[in-house]
Amino acid sequence: MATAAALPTKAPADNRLKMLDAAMTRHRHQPDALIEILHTAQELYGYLDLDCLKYVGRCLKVPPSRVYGVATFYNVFTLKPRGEHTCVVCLGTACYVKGTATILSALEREHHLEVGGTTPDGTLSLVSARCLGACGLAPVLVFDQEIAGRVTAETALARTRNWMEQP
Amino acid sequence: MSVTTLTMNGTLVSAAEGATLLAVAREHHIPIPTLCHFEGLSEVGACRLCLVEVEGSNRLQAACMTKAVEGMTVTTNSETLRSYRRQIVELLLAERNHVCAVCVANHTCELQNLAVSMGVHHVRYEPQAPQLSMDASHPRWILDHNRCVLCTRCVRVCDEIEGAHTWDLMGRGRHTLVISDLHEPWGQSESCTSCGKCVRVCPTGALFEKGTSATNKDPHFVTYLKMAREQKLWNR
Amino acid sequence: MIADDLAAVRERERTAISLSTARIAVCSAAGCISTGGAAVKDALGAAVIAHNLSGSVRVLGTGCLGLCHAGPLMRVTRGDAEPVLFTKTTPAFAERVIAGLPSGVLPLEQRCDLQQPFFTRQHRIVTSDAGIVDSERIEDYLAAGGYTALERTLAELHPEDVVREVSLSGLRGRGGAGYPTGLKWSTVAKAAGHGTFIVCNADEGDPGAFMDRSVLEGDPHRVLEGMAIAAYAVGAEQGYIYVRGEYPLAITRLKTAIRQAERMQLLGHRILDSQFNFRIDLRIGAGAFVCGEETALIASIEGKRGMPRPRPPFPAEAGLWGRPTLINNVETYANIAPIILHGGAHYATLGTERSKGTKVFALAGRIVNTGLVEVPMGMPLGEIIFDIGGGIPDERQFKAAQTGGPSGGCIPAAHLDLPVDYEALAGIGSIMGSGGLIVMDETSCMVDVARYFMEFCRDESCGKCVPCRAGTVQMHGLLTKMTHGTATDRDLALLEQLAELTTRTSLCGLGQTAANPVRSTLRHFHDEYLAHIHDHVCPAGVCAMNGEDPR
Amino acid sequence: MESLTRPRVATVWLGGCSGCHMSLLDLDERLLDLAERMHLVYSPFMDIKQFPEHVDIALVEGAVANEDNARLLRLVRSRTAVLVAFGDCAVAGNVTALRNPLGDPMPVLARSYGTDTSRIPGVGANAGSVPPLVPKVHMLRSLVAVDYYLPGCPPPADLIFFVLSELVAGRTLNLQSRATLG
Repeated sequence: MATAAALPTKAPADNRLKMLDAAMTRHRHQPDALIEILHTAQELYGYLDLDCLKYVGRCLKVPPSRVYGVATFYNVFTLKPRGEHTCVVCLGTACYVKGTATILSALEREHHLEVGGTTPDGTLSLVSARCLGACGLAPVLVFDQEIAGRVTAETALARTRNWMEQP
Repeated sequence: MSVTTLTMNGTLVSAAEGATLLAVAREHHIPIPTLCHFEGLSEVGACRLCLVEVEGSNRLQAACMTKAVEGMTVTTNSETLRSYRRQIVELLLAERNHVCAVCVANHTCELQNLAVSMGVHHVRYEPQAPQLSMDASHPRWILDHNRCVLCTRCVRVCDEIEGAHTWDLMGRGRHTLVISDLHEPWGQSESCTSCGKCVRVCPTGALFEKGTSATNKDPHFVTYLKMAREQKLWNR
Repeated sequence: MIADDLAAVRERERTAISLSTARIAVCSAAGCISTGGAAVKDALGAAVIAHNLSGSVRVLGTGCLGLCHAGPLMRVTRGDAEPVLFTKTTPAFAERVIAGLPSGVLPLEQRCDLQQPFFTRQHRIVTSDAGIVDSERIEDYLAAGGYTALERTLAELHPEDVVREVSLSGLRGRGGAGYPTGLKWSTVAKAAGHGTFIVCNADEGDPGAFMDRSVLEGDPHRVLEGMAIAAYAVGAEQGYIYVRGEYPLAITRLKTAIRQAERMQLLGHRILDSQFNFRIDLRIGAGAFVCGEETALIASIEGKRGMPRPRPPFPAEAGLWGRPTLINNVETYANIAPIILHGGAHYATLGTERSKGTKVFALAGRIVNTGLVEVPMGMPLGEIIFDIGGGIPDERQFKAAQTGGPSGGCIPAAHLDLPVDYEALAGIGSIMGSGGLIVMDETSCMVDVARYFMEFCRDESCGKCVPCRAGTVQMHGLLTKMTHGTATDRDLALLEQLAELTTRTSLCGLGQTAANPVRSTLRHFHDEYLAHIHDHVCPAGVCAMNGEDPR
Repeated sequence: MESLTRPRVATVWLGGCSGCHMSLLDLDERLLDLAERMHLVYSPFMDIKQFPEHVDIALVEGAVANEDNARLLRLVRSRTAVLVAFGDCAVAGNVTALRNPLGDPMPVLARSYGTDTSRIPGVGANAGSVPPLVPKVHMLRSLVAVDYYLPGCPPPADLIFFVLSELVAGRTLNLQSRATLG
């Protein structure tokens, strides 16, 4: 297989590529496993770059344009590397009613970012979510994997400022 | 082959079993506007222009995908349907940058012709004026996203007839774009065979030949190709 | 594992429970975990060991206890005594609880009154295991009577008997549209030949809804059992759970549960030594609301872009890979085991004439008791909001209740006496939806709320059909103009016309219902629109009204 | 004396190429025929500076590209009974609006005049020399109510003749499938 050709520089001597191959083998290289494999690839590499998409497409026998189409259809997949820290702002209805829009714009102003963007130094990515299902605690934000409820603009800014100061 | 009888706009018409309402209408010269439909390609039911009223159902049905059923009563041109179709054409005209005056497809464009036939003289919706690119990297043809209506005829002809699957859609909703390979310049596509079928099925000026003002369209060439292939006309 | 072994496991587990002096359940649903529930549970575990109580005290992580706003919640059961529920617990508090157990003294503060309407007015079927069953232990589920329904089904019922029981129960799809479940099952059963599929739609996408999440996190085996019974009824051997990628905890718990069930031969080959084989695989959604639509869901499981296709053919006839496919929602499957155990007729005694059983609602927004509740169908909306939900906080006025998410509508105060069932909600321009119930007070502007939902639909439209792709963009633009105070009567007329167009001509449910929030607010809050357009005033003071033309 | 009872007609040129007016001239001898039936009170063909009061019919060519276009259009609307959007720019923005996807006028101006703002007419120190461009080009209906739409780039002379004949005769205009954008 064109493993080396497809991922010449991006796969250093780590076993991420092996894990990706193993995942594809587990799905018997079926084309319908594309989304599952993209999940795996993103978990391993943090994002999906073109070489990776090309490689997965070739292994699963899915045309490149379809791979790209699937990778850009779903919100979860990202083709750009994320920042070191991620702040997810929930924009579900319950959170919206309790004012997450204000928190979001405060974060955008403070860090000169738009939703989906990353600070130039690669420290912080600002992401929005369509309901995290923790509506009882609205407004909800996620600071790197940790869910925080009843957040205010001040507490949110305190967290992100802290990251920016000690990257 | 058994024959089905149904009523279309008050007239009894006959249809081959399994025929779509659109095929029946065309056979009997009853006009139904279409955009995503192309003779010989699979149906997607996406443009919603061919919606018709079927008695007994409160849902409008896409004529291109609804099979004729014995005893069906179909209306293809009520005032409501005409109003919906006008609105859909207006929505398309407002969606991207359709500037007929400077388009290679002026007067041969299916979208423009639909607008004329429906009496759409202006668009009531806010023009979205998105900033979209053109891809002129291919030696022979150009893709202009400004004029694309996302009918996916190019995607289907490339997949179903040519078998290359160079084209597909990326993104979603209003950000949907037709792309080649991994959103790479068309001229560098590894999968494209430069057969040009996509250009020939494009209803607007989104795909066109360099150096021409209008591309020659043949609405039947795909059917012809398919027939030739299925009946092995060339290797008898 | 055969039925006798299963009985032995149940017996062993029940004995262990009866021998324990106290069972301490910590809510381990996402809500309480985000307020520190995991730390509380860890502290309990440590304290049990420190106080040498390992033999007599059991600590379990359990499904959503309901009062999410007061978490982390802790429920202490001792022998036959009334359980005690503690709110807003901390690790230090956990230590105090354990320290007090030997002397039988529990802290008096932070107790929650279990006799308040929030608890007494609920009727728990789907959520009955919360506080009793540890979400990660199949033995707990078995001890509480879990998998008895599957056992009974395989031992005593023909597939058609199962379908008949479900039809008799009057259960309707809990995903939102309310299609009769029994009818769906019988269609699939009839279409079946070889290779029928079962799908559990756990792509809970409505913003403001977290019922399915709670069920999956709290009681995953209940869903697996429901699916297995359904598979038996329609003749399927393969099932998929399509679960939101945003629910990592639910995914983990489901993986654990599937593994446990396979080990006990409750899933997999020759289940309980019968001829019945059924395997369940997870498919992780990647963030697309439209995948809640059945045909888009199918495309997504097949690894494609989640774009719907016109129906017919319906998935019941031609679904996954063209095979007959039964698709039900999490809550629907969660109702199956109780229906089989107690009979469809018994289930049908609850609820209204055409909407049977209970419904789980996620209460959120401007309401005192935000959290999860399960009530009989037909309970008046006002009772859910004011008696169970505790009303509106901060002495504000109720303005509207939003049900059905972006496909639903806003219900004004005039309809608070409305009995909540499928028909009644549809009658006033909303829908039951999957169960999100968001309460708004006078600080919410209804034009802005309509704009919010339209933005959602615009961003989640798959882009396949023109009315939805371009219509939602235009409607959003018009609503934005209104919130900026630059809209005219002509814009209002265009909005109404576009709302009709998208409803009537869109390809799938997303587009067909995208205008519902607009239509229901136009219907019930027309004055607010006029205030924005004629007087350039936002009565709630939410909208910018800066007179700038939005671009 | 008879001329006073004839409809008062104006033609207006906003942000457009004047192609629609050229097409109007293509009516050739039919212009004489029309002149018998109407009274032209304002037009780029005439040396009249002020848009007059009490106009019955106005054909407005071009889109609103600068602030003066906007001012004139509002004046025309306030003084005219029947306002016709004359040609694609007036109807839909057309070529004049091709700059809209680029955001604001600066990229276009910079492309034409260079990035040195002191050389760009109507900007910075040159303000007042020419009317400033509006941020976004508007078709007529975005700013005022339009009674009829006469599309085409340009509308063919025959169609212009038909439209003027109908309106001058006081009839309601119905173009149906006779007209097309482009």
